[in-house]
Amino acid sequence: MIYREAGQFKASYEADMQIFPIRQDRIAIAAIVLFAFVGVPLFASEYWFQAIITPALIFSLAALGLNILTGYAGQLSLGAAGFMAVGAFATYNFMLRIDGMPFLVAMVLGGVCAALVGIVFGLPSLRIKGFYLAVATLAAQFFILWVLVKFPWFSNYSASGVITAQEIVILGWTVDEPVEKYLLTLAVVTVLALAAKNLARTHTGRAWMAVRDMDVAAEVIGIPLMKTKLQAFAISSFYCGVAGALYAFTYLGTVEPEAFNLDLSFKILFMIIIGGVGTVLGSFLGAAFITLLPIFLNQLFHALFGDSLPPAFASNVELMIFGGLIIFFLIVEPHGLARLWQIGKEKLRLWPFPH
Amino acid sequence: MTFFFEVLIAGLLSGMLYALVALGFVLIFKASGVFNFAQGAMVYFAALTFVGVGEKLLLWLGWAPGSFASFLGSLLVTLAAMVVLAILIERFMLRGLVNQPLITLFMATIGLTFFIDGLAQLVWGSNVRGLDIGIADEPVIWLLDSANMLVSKFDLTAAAIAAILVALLSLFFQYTKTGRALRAVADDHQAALSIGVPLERIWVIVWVAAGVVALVAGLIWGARNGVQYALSFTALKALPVLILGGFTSIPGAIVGGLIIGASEKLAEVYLGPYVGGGIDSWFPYIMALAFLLIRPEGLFGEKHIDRV
Amino acid sequence: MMNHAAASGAAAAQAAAAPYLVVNNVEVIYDHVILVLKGVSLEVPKGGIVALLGANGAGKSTTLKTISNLLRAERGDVTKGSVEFRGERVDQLTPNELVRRGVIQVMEGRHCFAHLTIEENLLTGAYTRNISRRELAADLERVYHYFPRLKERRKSQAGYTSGGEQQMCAIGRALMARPQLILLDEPSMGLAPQIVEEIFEIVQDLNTKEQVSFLLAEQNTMVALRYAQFGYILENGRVVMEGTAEALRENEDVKEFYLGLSGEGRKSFRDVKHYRRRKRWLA
Amino acid sequence: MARTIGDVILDLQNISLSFGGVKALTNISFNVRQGEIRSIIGPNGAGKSSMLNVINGVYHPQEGRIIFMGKERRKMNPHEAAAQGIARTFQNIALFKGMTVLDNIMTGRNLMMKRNFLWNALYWGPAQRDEIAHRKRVEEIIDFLEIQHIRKVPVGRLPYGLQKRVELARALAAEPKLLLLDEPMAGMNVEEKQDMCRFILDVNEQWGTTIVLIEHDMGVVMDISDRVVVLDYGRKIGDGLPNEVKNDPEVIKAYLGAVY
Amino acid sequence: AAEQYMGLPSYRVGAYAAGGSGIFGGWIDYMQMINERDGGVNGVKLVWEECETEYNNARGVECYERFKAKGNTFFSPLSTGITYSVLDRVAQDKIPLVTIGYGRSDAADGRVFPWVFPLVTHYWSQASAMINFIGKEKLGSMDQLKGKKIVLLYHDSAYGKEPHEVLKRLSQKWGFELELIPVAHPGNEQQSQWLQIRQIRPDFVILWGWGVMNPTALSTAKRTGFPIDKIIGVWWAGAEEDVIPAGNASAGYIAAGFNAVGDQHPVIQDIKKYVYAKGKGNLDPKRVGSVYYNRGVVHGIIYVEAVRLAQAHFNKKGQPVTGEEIRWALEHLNFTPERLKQLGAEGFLPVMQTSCMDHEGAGVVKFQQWDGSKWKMISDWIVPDRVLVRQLVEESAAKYAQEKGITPRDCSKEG
Ligand SMILES: Nc1ncnc2c1ncn2[C@@H]1O[C@H](COP(=O)(O)OP(=O)(O)OP(=O)(O)O)[C@@H](O)[C@H]1O
Ligand SMILES: Nc1ncnc2c1ncn2[C@@H]1O[C@H](COP(=O)(O)OP(=O)(O)OP(=O)(O)O)[C@@H](O)[C@H]1O
Ligand SMILES: [Mg+2]
Ligand SMILES: [Mg+2]
Repeated sequence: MIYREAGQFKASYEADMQIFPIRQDRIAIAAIVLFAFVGVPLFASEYWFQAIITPALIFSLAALGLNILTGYAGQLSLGAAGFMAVGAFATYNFMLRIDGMPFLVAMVLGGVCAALVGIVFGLPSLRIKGFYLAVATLAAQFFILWVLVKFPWFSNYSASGVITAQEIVILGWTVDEPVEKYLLTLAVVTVLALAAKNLARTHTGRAWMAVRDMDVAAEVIGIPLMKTKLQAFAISSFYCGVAGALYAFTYLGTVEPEAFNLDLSFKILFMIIIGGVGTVLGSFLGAAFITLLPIFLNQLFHALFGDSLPPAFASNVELMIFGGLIIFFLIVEPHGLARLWQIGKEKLRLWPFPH
Repeated sequence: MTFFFEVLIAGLLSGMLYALVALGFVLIFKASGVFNFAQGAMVYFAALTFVGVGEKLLLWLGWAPGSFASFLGSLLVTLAAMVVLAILIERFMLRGLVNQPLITLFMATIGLTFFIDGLAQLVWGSNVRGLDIGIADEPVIWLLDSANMLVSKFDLTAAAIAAILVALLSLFFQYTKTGRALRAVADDHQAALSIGVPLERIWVIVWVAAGVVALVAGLIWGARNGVQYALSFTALKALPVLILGGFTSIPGAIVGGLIIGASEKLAEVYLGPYVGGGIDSWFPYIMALAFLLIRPEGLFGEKHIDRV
Repeated sequence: MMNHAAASGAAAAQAAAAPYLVVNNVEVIYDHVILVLKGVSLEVPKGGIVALLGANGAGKSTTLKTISNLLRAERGDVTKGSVEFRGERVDQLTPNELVRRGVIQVMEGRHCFAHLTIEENLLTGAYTRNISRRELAADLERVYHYFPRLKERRKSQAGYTSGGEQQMCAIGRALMARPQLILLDEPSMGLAPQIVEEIFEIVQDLNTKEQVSFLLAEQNTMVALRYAQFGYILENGRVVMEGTAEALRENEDVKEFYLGLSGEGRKSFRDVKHYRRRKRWLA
Repeated sequence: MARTIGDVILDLQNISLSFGGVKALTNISFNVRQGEIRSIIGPNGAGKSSMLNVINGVYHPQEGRIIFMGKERRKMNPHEAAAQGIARTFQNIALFKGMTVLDNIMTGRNLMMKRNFLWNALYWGPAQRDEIAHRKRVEEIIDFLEIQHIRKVPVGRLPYGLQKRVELARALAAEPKLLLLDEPMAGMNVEEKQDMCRFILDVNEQWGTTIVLIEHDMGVVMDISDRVVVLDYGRKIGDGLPNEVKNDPEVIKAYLGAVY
Repeated sequence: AAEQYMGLPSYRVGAYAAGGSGIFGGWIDYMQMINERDGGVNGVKLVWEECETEYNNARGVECYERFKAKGNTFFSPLSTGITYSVLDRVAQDKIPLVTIGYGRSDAADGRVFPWVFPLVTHYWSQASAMINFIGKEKLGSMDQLKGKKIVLLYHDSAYGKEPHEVLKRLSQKWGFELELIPVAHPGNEQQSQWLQIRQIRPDFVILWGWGVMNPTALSTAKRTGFPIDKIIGVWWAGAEEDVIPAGNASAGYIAAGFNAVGDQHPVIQDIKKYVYAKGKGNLDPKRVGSVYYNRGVVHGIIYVEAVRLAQAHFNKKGQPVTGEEIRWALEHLNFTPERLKQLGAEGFLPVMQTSCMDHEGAGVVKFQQWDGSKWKMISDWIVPDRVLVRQLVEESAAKYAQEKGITPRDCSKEG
C-alpha cells in the first residue's frame, strides 16, 4: 500500500518524462541526497568517510562510467582503471604545469584527456565486438600504465613514478578535512550521476541502447554506429577519468600507476554486473556492495571467531565466500541488485496480493 | 643472425606454452559460449593440488616424493579433483545460469576465480613450491654445438605435448557426436535443451576437459616457474593468443600462440630498446588488435552471424 | 485436397483411448511476478493431433514450454498443477529425459544452431539416440525426403539460410529424435503456403503411419483445424473453449475471429473495419 | 481518401547478389511507384529478404543499379538509406530487447533529433522541448497502432504479434517515404492480421507512404497489394497485378501450390 | 591489565601471500613470545589485530582507518602501494608509518617526513651496497668495477625503477657500464630478456624482481647458460620462496638481505621455546628461521623496542603509549651491539641508530647465498656509499617538500 502510483496521473508529457516520474521515488531520492549532504557529515565518523563512503562514491562514479559504455552501449570493456589513471595523471599535470589552475577545471580537463584516450581505444569497436573487444580494451589498460611508468614526465620525474596530489583549493576554500573531501566528492558524483541519468533518457542514451541491443537494426533505423560508439567511449572515459582524479585527489592523495591496475578494472566491472547493467542506480548499489562486502566479511570473521582461527584460513574463507556470493547473486538475479530493487517495488505495488 | 633465430625459436616455443593455456579457454568457449575467466585459477588449482597431494597424502602413505609411483598417484588424485570440481561447478553455478546473457556467465566465472583461489590456498596453503616433472630444462646439445643456438629441451617437449592435445581435441570437436552437441550448446542453450542435449552432462564433460588441459598447463608452467599463485597470471598471456586465433578455434590457439610468442619476443628484443622495454605487457594485445581489425573474429574464429 | 474423412476417422478411433499427455491445471509465473498461465488443463490422446489456438500472448508457447520443461531456462516457474505423460508425472524431468521418453518441442522462432551446418543441425537432433551410422544416414535421408530444400543447403551454416529454410531445419531436427509426441510451436510461421501444406501433410503422415502424436500451437487456424482432431482455445492464460475440430470450425465466434469468415464467406482484408473489436470470452 | 499512385520512386535494374557460391538474386529488375503497395512473394529462400536488404543498403549487390527518388547510388550504408527516408521492419524481430516500447519507438526518430549530448546531459531548455515534441509525434503513432497500454513495457516481455506491431511503429516513427515490411504478419491469427492490414492500408492511404511488403499469406497479399513481384530461387518469375500473378501457371507451380 | 594495541594490515592470500604470511607470522610470534616470556612490555600486554589487505591499496586504506578508529599506534603495511596511499594521512592522525625495506627511500629524511620511517635500510642504500659488494667482495676492490658490465634486470613498475638513479650515478662514479632491462609484470616469461643478456655478456646481473619473476629469472638464466653466482638479487628476491621453485637452477644465487637467516639465534630459540612448544605458533613450524619469518621478527623487535623506549622516556612504565610517543621512540632507536645481544639478536639485524635527520638508522646490507637447500650468509654488513645516497635522499625529499608546500623541521631544535 505504501508504494502506489494510484492517483498520480500525468497530465502532460513533461510530467511523464520527468527524471523520476513516480512521486515516492522523487521523495526518496531527494531525501537520500539531502541526507548525504547534511546527515552523513553530522553522523559519520572519520573511518566511514576516509575508508568507506568516499571511495565507494568514487567507485560508483567509475562504475557509472563503465556502465555507460558496457551497460548502455553494450561495449564490454576491461580498461576502466586505465582511463582512471589517465584522468588522475592528467589532472595532476594540469595542476602542476599551469599556475593557478583551479582544481575543478583541472579535473574536467583530466576527464577530457581520458575521453580523448578513450576515443582512440574505442576505434577498434567499430569492427570488433563482444569478448574480442573486451580483450582489446585490455590493451588500453596495459598500454596506458606502461606509458605512465615508462615516461617520467607524467609523474614529474619522481624516482618511482608516484604522483602526489596537490592541495585542492576551490574559491579560496581549502579542501583538506575528510568531511570536506567527502562533500566535494559527493557534489561531483551527484552532478555527474544526474547528467548520466539525463543522457540515458534522451536520444543519446537511446542510441546507445539501440546499438547495444542490436547494432544492425540500429544502423538500419538511422543511428550512425561510429558516432554512437565513440561517443559512448568518450563519455564513459570522461566519467572514469574524473573518478580517477578524485581517487588521487580526494581519496588517496599519493598514487602510483600500479594503483590503477587490472584488478581495479575488474572490480569496477564487477560493480556494474552485480549492481545492474544499464542502470544508474545499479552503479551505486554495485559499488557499495563490492566495496563493503569484503570489509564486512573480514569484520564478521573477526567478530565471530576472533583469533581462534588460523589467520590464513579466515582470509581464504572470506575469499571463497566473496566468490560464492557473487555467483549466488548472479543466479538469483542476473540483472543485478537494481533489478532486485525493481522487483521489490513491483511486489510492493501489488502487495498484499502475490500477483 | 643466429641470435635472430634463437629469439624466434624461443618465441615460437613459448608461444606453444601460451597456446596450452589458451586451449582451456577455447574449449569452454566453444562448448558453451562462456568466456571462462577462471581458467587461470584452474591452472593454479590443478598444479597446487598436484604438488599438495604429493607432499601430504602420498608422503603419508609412504610413497617417496619424486618417484614415478608418487607422480602417477598425484596425477590420478588431481584428475579426480578436477572431475569433482567440474561437477560442482556445473551443479552450483552453470545450472542456475542456463540461457543467461554471456556477460553474466563471464562474471560468474570471475566469482568462481575467487572461489577456486580461496579453496586451493585453503586446502594446500599458499606456500611457493617447486615442481619437478622429470623433463630436464637444458639446451639441446647438438644445436648448441653446431649452431651455437640455445633451444630448450623442456620447451620442445612442452610444445610437443601441446600439439598432441590440440590435435586430439580438434578431432573430438569436429567428428564426434558429443563434439557437435558442444558446439550446438554454444550457439543456443535453450534450443540444445529442447532437442534433448543434456546440458548438465555436456558441461561437466567440457569442464573436465578444460580441467585436464589446466592440469597439463599447470604442470608445465609449474615446472618452469614454480607452483605459486602467479600461475593464474598465465591466463593473461593466453588472452591475446585467444583473440588472435579466434575464441572458437582449437588450431587457432596454436597458430595464435606461435604468432604471439614469436612477435612478442622479437619486439621486446628489437623494438624494446627504442621505447624503454617492458613492452611485452601490451605488445601482444596491440598485435592481436591489429589482426582483429582485419579479421574481427580472429584468424580462425567462427564468424559472428548477424542477419536481418 | 483435404483429408477430412481420414482425419475424423482416426479421431473417432482414438477418442476412446486413454489420455497420453495430461496437463492438469498448471499455473506459470515468469520472473516471480508475471502470472501467465492461470490454470490450464488439456489432454492429448495417443496418436492424436491436438491444436492449441489463441491470440498473441495467450500463453500457447508457455504451455508448450511447461510440458517440455524448457520454462526454467526463461526464468519461468510452474507454481501449480502437474503434467503427466503416459500416466507418469514428468514435470520434474529434465528436457533430456523427456526427449528420451519421446516428447520433443519445436520452438517458436526456429532456434537453429547458427554456426552449425544444416546437416550438423539435423544430426544433433539425434543426440539422444544411440544408433548406428547407417540408421543415422537413413534418418537423415528421411528428413531430406520431407524437405528437399534442406538437402540443397545442407552444407550451409544454418545462420545464413532463409527464414523458411530454418523453420524446416528446426522441424527436421526434431524428427531426427524419432519422437512420439511433438510439441509444435507455430510451425507455419514464415513458410510459403505450399510448404505449410507440406508440413501439415508430413504431420498427418507421421501421425497415421507412425502413430506420432502432436500438440500444435498455431495461428493459422484454418489449416490447424483441418488437420487436428481436437482443439483448445486459450485466452489470457485460460482455456476458454475446447471441442472437436468440427465443432470448433462450426462455432460462430471461431469462424469470425479465428478463421476470418463471416456470413458470406471470407472477407477481403481490404474491407475489414478498423474499429471492430472482438468480444472477449469470459472465463 | 483517394489514393494516388505516382511515378516510379524506386527503380531496381539488373540486380545480382551472391554469397560465396549461393546466388541469392540473379539479374532482377522491377520498380516501385510512389504511393503504391508493392508485394514480393516467392518460396522460402527465394531471395525476398535479400531484396529488401539490397534496397536499404544492408547488402551490396555485385551488379545492378538502384535508383531511389531519381538518384542512383552504388554503395550506401543502411543509415544513409534511413536518412533518405527508407525505413523497414525485419523478418526476425529486431527490436531493442532491453528497452521499453516507448523508447523503441523513440529511437525511430533518432535521425530527427539533433541536440547534442551536452544539452541532453542537462536535459534543460531546448533538449527538453525537443524530447517532448518528438514524444508527441510518437504518441500519435502509438494511438494509431493501438498500443497505448504497453507503452512502458519492456519489449522482451511482449507476445510476438505485439512485437511486430511495435516494430512497425518504430519504422513509422521515422516518417519514411518508403517503408519495407518483411513478413509483418507472420505468426498472427486472422484477427490480428486484419488489424495489421488495416494499419498498413491506413499508413498508405493517410500518409501516402509507399510500401514494399513481403508476405506469405496469399489472402493478404492479393487483397491489399497493387502490384506483386514473384521471385523464385533468386529469379523473377512474375510481376503484375495480383490477379495476373495469381493465375500465372509458373507462379502456381513454384509457389502457390494447388490451394489457391 | 594494561594493553598496547596495534593493527597489522596483513595479507595471506593472493600473489604476495608468501611474504605476507611469513613476515606477519614472524612478527606476531615475536610479540607472542614477549607476552609469554616477559608478560608483555613492562607488564603491558601486547595485543594486535589483523586485517586482510590482499596487497590492495583500497583495502589497505580501509584497514588503516579501521585500526585508527581503534587507537592504532603503529602502521606497517608491507606494501609500497599502501604506504603511498596512507602517506598523507599519518601526520594528521599521528600514527607512525614504518616501512622496513620498502616504501619511499627519501622518507629517510626525517625533516620532511617526520612520521615515516624507512627503518634499517632502504632501496637506495641497497642498490649502492650491492655495487659495493660486487666491487669489494666479488672483484677485490672498487677500482675493478671500471669497464665491467652490469645489467639491472628489473620489474617494470615503480618498484623496479627505484634503483635507477642511484645506479646511474654510481656507474659514472666507478666507470662500469649499466644496462637496464625491464621485465613486464608478472614476469613469468623472460626468454627474450635472457637472450639479450646472453648477447650483452655482462659480468653481473642485478635482479630487482618480485614474486614469480625471480624463480623464472633463475631458471631462464640457467637455461641460457648464465652463471648463477653472478646474479645478485634484492631482498625481495632472496627468500626460500624465490629459489625453491627454480629447483637446481638456483644453487649459487646470491641475494641481499637485512636480517640473518636460520634459527640459531637466541631470539628465535626463545620463540620456539615459549611459543611453538606451547602450540601457540602462528605458522607451520618449518617456516621458523626462514628469510621472511626472520624479517618479521625484525619488525617485532623494532616495534617492541619502540614501545619500551617510549614507556621509559615518557614515564609510562606499565602503561600503554600513544602513536606520538612511539614516533619519538622511533626517532631515538639505538640498537647498540650490547643491546642486540641482550635481545638475543646479535647479528640478527644490524646495529642501528635513528635520529631526527636520519629515519633509516643503519643502511647496511648483508649478502646470502643459496646452496641448493638453504641460505648461507656470505658477507658481513656491507655499507653503502652513504654520501651519495644521502644526497639523493635530500634532493628528493626537498622536491617533495616543495610540491606539497612542507617546511622541513629544524632538527637542531628537536629534543
Ligand atoms: N520470458 C518471459 N518473461 C516474461 N514474460 C514472458 C516471457 N515469455 C512470455 N512472457 C509473457 O507471457 C505471455 C504469454 O506468452 P506466450 O509466448 O506463451 O504466448 P503465445 O500464446 O505463444 O503468443 P504468440 O502467439 O505471440 O507466440 C505473454 O504476455 C508474454 O508477454
Ligand atoms: N548473409 C548471407 N550469407 C549467405 N547466404 C545468404 C545470406 N543471406 C541470404 N542468404 C541466402 O540467400 C538465399 C535467399 O535468402 P532470403 O533470406 O532472401 O530468402 P527469403 O526469400 O527471404 O526466404 P524466406 O521466405 O524463407 O524468408 C537463401 O538461400 C539464403 O540462405
Ligand atoms: Mg508463442
Ligand atoms: Mg525472408
